[in-house]
Amino acid sequence: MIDLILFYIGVALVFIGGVMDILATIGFFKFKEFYTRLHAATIGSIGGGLYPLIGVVFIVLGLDIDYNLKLVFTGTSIIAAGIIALATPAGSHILARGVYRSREESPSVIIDRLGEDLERGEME
Amino acid sequence: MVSYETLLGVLPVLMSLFTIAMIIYSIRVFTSKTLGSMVLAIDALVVDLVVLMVLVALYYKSAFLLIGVIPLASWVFLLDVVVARYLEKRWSK
Amino acid sequence: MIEELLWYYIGFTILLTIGFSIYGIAVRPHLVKKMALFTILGDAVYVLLVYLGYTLNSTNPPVIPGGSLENPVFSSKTDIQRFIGSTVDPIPQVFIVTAIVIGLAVFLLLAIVSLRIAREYGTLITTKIREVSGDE
Amino acid sequence: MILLLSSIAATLALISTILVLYEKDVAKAVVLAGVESVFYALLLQVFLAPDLLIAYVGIGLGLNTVVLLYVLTKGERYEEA
Repeated sequence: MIDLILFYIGVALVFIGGVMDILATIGFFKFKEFYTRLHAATIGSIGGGLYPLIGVVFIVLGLDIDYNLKLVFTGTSIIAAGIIALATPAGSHILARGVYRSREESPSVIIDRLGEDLERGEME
Repeated sequence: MVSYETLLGVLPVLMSLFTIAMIIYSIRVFTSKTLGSMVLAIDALVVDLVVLMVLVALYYKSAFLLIGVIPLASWVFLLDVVVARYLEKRWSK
Repeated sequence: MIEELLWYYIGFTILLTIGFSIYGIAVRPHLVKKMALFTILGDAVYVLLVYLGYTLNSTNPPVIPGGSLENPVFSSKTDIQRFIGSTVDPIPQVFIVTAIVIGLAVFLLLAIVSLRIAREYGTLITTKIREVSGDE
Repeated sequence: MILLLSSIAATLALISTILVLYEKDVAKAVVLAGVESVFYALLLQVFLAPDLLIAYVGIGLGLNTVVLLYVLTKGERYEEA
């Protein structure tokens, strides 16, 4: 009984992750600028990567396969989920900083105080 | 214990969801104007492919196929750092 | 039927990738682009060889599943036959592990030569190098 | 099902190769070569070659992108026609 509940919780988590992934792709096409696309990238990486990997853990725990196989799938999924949850937001911030400082794209804001400071050479 | 055939009935639906997301992300990567938005779309694409690779390993029921998941997940961070350093070095020159 | 069509389609696509990358190495003037297309050519050749070793109803990687010396996995001849019938051909994979490492060595040699060229002439585009060096 | 997935991956790899060929910005071309390698990694996994996958992800993805972008900092970014 508990196996059946675990299995369907896992399937529901993976399904929700896939739906959020498709929503994130729609967001990538709706937003026209780099700095607003960062929001859609968060949905695509956390909602589309972290939730399904946790869901795979639940699916494997309820499934009728070998014990060692269960152990390997659980450990790899948890480690990959941890790497995604830690590394993807940090990578997005590093990328946004690099793109802003290199003037690859200018943000569509009214007053850009950080840009003025960078022009005067105060913040290095 | 839930049998393996139950999973085989559910798995095509899940894999098709992630495959559709992979196609649309790829179109976004191929049609992006600047380098920054292309790398941002590649991040989401590779995270999507990691989940797809775990599902393929679950379909084949083999633990050896999981070996590429963790390096691929950390390659995302490496690509971000390398591209950001490249852009900043160009500006300071 | 549909599986065989998809199977031939994959092979045709990989062959087309090899053709485009050879054309790009010959035509494009930038040295970094030549190197990127060279890596793509190597990757396509690896995938083509692995594709030739795959059979349509195989479900196992070529690894013997578990067992020990006292309790071997294969106790009879039919077990061995069933294992061979459900696995892929391991020989191309063994070759390509060596080929990947040799490709890495060739790629690093090309990168170092390109760095020397950039330091000597100040550019990475072959037509400009011909203008700078002076010999037509 | 699994063959449909691999044919889609092979098609996307072909499209990214053509885009590498006709791209004027060489930094974008280097990153697109990385995308092509990611699709080939998925194809290697579908074709049941895990020992190649670990060597390929380490060398073909990680090292190639880093070395190509390092070489690109010494020269021009844009390639005229």
